[in-house]
Amino acid sequence: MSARPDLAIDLAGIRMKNPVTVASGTFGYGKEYAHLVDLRALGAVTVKGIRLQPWEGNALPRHVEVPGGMVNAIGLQGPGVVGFIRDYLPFLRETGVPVIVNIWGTSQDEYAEVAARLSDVEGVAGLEVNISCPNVKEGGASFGADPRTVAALVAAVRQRTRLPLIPKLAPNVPSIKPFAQAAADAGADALSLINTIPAMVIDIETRRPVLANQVGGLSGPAIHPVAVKLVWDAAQAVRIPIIAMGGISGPEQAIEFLIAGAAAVAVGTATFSDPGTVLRVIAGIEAYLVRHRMTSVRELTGSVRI
Amino acid sequence: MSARPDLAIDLAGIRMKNPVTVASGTFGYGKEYAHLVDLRALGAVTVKGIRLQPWEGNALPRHVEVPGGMVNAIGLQGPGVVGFIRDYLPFLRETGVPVIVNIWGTSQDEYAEVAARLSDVEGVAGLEVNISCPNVKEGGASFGADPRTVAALVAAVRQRTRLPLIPKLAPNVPSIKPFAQAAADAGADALSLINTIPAMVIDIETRRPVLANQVGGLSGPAIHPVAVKLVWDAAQAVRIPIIAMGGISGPEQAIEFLIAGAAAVAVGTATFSDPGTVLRVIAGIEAYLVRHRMTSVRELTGSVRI
Amino acid sequence: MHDIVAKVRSQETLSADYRCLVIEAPAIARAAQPGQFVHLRVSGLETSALRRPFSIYRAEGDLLFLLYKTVGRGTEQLNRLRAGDTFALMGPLGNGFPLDTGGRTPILVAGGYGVAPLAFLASRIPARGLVLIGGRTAADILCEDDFTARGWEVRTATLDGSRGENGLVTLPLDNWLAAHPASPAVFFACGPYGMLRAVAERAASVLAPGWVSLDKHMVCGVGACLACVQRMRRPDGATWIARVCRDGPVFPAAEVVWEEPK
Amino acid sequence: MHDIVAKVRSQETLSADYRCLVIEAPAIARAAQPGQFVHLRVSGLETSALRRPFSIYRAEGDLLFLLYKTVGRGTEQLNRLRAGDTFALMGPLGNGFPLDTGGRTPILVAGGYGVAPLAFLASRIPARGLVLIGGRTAADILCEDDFTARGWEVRTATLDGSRGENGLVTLPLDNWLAAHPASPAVFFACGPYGMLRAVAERAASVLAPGWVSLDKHMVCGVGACLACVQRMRRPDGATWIARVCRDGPVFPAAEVVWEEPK
Ligand SMILES: Cc1cc2nc3c(=O)[nH]c(=O)nc-3n(C[C@H](O)[C@H](O)[C@H](O)COP(=O)(O)OP(=O)(O)OC[C@H]3O[C@@H](n4cnc5c(N)ncnc54)[C@H](O)[C@@H]3O)c2cc1C
Ligand SMILES: Cc1cc2nc3c(=O)[nH]c(=O)nc-3n(C[C@H](O)[C@H](O)[C@H](O)COP(=O)(O)OP(=O)(O)OC[C@H]3O[C@@H](n4cnc5c(N)ncnc54)[C@H](O)[C@@H]3O)c2cc1C
Ligand SMILES: Cc1cc2nc3c(=O)[nH]c(=O)nc-3n(C[C@H](O)[C@H](O)[C@H](O)COP(=O)(O)O)c2cc1C
Ligand SMILES: Cc1cc2nc3c(=O)[nH]c(=O)nc-3n(C[C@H](O)[C@H](O)[C@H](O)COP(=O)(O)O)c2cc1C
Ligand code: FES
Ligand code: FES
Repeated sequence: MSARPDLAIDLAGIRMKNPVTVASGTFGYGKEYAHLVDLRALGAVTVKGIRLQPWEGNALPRHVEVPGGMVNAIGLQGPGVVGFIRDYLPFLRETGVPVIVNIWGTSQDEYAEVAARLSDVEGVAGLEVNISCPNVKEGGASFGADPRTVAALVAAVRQRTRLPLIPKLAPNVPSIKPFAQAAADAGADALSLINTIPAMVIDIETRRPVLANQVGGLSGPAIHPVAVKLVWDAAQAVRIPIIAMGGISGPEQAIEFLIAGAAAVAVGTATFSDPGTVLRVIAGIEAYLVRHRMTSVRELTGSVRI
Repeated sequence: MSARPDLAIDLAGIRMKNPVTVASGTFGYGKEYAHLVDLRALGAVTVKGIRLQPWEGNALPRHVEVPGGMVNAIGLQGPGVVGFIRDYLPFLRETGVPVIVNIWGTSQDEYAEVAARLSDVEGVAGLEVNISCPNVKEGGASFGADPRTVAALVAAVRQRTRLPLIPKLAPNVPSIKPFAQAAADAGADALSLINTIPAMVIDIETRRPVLANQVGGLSGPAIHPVAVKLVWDAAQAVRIPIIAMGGISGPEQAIEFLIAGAAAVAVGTATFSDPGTVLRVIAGIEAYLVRHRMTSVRELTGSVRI
Repeated sequence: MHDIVAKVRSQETLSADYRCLVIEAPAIARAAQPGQFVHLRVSGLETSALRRPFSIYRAEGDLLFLLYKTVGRGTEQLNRLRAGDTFALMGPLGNGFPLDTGGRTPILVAGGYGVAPLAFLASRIPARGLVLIGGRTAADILCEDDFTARGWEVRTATLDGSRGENGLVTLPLDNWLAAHPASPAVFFACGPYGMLRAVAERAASVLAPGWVSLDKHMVCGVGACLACVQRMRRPDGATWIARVCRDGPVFPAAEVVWEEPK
Repeated sequence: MHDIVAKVRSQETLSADYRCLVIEAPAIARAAQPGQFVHLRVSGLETSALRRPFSIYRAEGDLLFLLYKTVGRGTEQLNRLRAGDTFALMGPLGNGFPLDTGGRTPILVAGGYGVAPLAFLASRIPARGLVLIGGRTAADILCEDDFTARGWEVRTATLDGSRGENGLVTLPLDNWLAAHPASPAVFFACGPYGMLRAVAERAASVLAPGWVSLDKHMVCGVGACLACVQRMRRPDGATWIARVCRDGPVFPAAEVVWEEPK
């Protein structure tokens, strides 16, 4: 009998016992799912987006179901950096699981300030910088739409933190490469992709947009093939590791991301219909490695045969 | 009893008896489906992409099914402009249905030349200019990725034809507005959107891309909410009419596009599983107008309530 | 809280669009409190489909009873379930109603399927009182026997007058309030937003406590996604944004910051 | 050609993964020619799912018989069909085999489910001849009785030797060819690409005509999408790109430009 394959990775300094985390905004602050999912089994917990001050998010409805997924416009509701550190971080710190905090702001300064504050406390393993949220009027996607603003933002945040910095890129670009390169050159330690794809649903009876925010972001199985393409493209453009997400509903899609070039993956929308997805993904990756006689998950990353 | 609502539209000079056509590449040259769908019932027939010379397209596999749709990389196989005019146009001309020809090339000159050739023959009602095909190495999407190249290409083609010119835009852009405006300013008479979204599928057992072309384009219900958002955005940016497509599988999605601002719609991937879709869409739009006491489909266009 | 695979025991039609689904779900049934809900994934839907929340209508031994109205894709799938079919079920979720009425007369106000958690409440609460059930037509008036069999007084109202009084359920409510000006009451309500708001106003006007169970479309059901929020005002005046699934669905009526109807 | 709603009459298991589905589809059944196929949409799949092509295995009166192997999502759905279920069915599609053998001995070569159109052919062709059926194991050898009952000689081969000769189906083929050097033959083959290619080589080497039915994954089934192409060479040397669904699926073996195995 052979030894169990090694699932551990070092993602830009974040030591993950396996390459599987959860997608920001789909797992709350960890606590909400803790009675269903043993957080210590995860490679990391990535929490909902945090800005400097508490933020109320958008009016309801904030979501609508569509074929192959959902469109959401939560609008980054959150407790702010102080509220997060006070109300949510202690619980996560106790579990010992690496915590990646998703951050945003409406100015470069705000992003940098949030990063700095989170760098001063214990228990934050890395920062995922959300420059691609389609659901807030200012901030988010407005920074991610041009490689130059991406570079400027990443550089500004870089100056205020030593934590691993993981810009989260938008999928709706002609080519992801200049964005990935700009982020890497500006000091990013890893990349996250993809965020939701901008989308809209109109109720044909009332002729009104279903979402109060009018537009939202598409997530779920529908976007998986789009995400694989972007991860593959990005992996060819940069050497820093990639956390891939978009439509994972089981181990198969996660493995596809790893093969395409991702070092880690995140389970998002699937958790809503099956909270056990993230555990199934971890077990499934291990079983795959055994079946394919690989000793480490790192062999899988970028192993696509062209 | 009230009169039947008026479904007819004049789309930049193309007189369509109803606002429903088929998406390029999903209906061959009309003939292939003629025994299942009475072509004269359609507002227009939009044919598969044509370049100057015959073109072989990509190796197989050229498609793969995914949740909510399919990914294809046909690679624009076609008979060339001479072959099209000789082998396919006469049949279409005989039906009397307006024919929109989808054109492409690997240079501005080629696009312009194809447009010129098609302007010399009878039976072509309009030209859909494909600047967004993700499945060919040169041409297609490489022209559509920057508003400046869009403008230059449209202007070059404009000089060689008086036919209604309908650039077909790519969905994978941070904002569709500059692209729509560039095309309109350069002389486009209408816009088509969206083309497929770049995508990739990897077989996790062989670790090879499933498609011979490695990457392809996602179509089908999965992309509909993304298309609605882009149509809505474009309709706010330009005054020229829009032909909307992407994930229509019945009247509901077509009506949603019209409400969002489209003047016409095209049924694509759905024809493969149900060739009668396009007829269902026409009937469903009419029934909707009756139910909502509208006298013309033109009332529906852009009627979204914000 | 459990996420289990539940098995259908039986299913029956109650009236036009309403059905009662009986499922084997021991762990959930035994833990269930009135006002709590379950979040279920119907296997017939594609794996990508979101779950749907339903109040617990009854819990007896290993069996859990749901009462639902068919309104869309998910509930249509529920219709097709037969004995022996299985599906994923999460619960019990949310906080539930308080069971101690503190000597006040409990007044239960139900609209449509909102009667489900109130019938469960009536079976677990020691006190007895009044139940007001409203609906569009007679077919929307359900569970009358559940209450009368347990000694509750029931009054009904329908918009078309086909059952009980002709009007909103607030009509019999106002009548009762007028007839019992000095009676200390406590309100429990579940139904459409507008109805809950009206009950909250009545409770405030007679200075009585009230509990409303809010119905917001949900995604995660556990407080993680923030799809189901409702603005609240604490007694000290501070406002906060509650998650109906986790912080509710039952809230003190006086603390809800009611939204204007659109 | 028709696009109809067909009704399942019955379904039975033939061996391990192979089943025979009998459907009521009068218009298609009456028009069907051996080698043609139908394109079906299983209702259990979401509406977005692509159709799946299946050869016509038999056509009797209003009934159409399909023989299929369960290999994936679509065929798994087929498994669940019961008598009375309905689904969308398009056909008959494609060109079919020529029925006139011109006095030559017909040699039918089948691999796995490729036996289906050849069994139909054997029932409609006036001549009699030899049938060679190959498969991985005995469970892949189907329809032997269909042929022997009609006076055809059957030889089989399996890779594991569990039925007939031990090896590829080309083994009995080569044996027969060696034993009948002067017999004018015509080949009809349906099965995996490599097998068809091998049969085409044999046909060429004995200067005999041959017909192969190609199996390419399809989307539209009517020649519109260009998903199912195969390069061909005309007798005059010109190459062209055929659509297997519309220009085939049956092609002259000598005109196929065989692709190299990957
Ligand atoms: C705590 C709780 C308890 C409940 N208990 C019961 C119960 O006991 N019995 C019962 O019958 N029902 C109950 N419901 C309601 C029930 O969950 C819904 O009726 C059900 O989810 C509908 O699913 P569907 O797929 O059939 O309908 P859908 O097709 O999903 O939708 C039905 C209607 O809701 C609208 N809608 C859909 N999504 C949204 C959204 N995001 N925002 C706003 N509107 C939307 C649709 O447009 C449509 O009009 C409860 C809801 C909650 C929150
Ligand atoms: C003309 C014709 C006649 C046929 N007749 C019969 C018949 O009589 N009986 C019978 O059993 N089968 C027949 N087939 C094959 C049958 O169509 C397939 O087995 C069926 O479509 C499989 O569907 P599925 O959903 O079960 O499998 P899927 O899950 O779709 O796929 C099964 C296998 O095919 C691979 N695959 C899927 N899509 C592609 C693609 N685009 N390119 C390459 N590989 C792909 C998958 O990776 C998998 O290995 C015929 C095919 C053709 C073209
Ligand atoms: C309800 C919801 C909330 C989300 N909130 C955030 C967020 O706060 N920050 C962020 O960067 N991404 C957010 N996302 C995007 C996800 O993290 C993820 O990138 C996206 O959903 C794609 O993955 P999936 O298809 O697996 O869900 C959210 C997605 C959903 C569905
Ligand atoms: C098989 C296939 C072939 C296509 N060929 C073309 C083409 O030649 N030219 C073009 O502009 N678009 C082509 N498209 C894109 C469609 O016209 C349409 O824009 C896209 O599929 C979205 O619509 P749908 O989701 O309804 O299919 C093709 C799409 C498919 C699926
Ligand atoms: S449904 Fe997710 S927070 Fe309530
Ligand atoms: S399947 Fe569409 S051309 Fe053959």
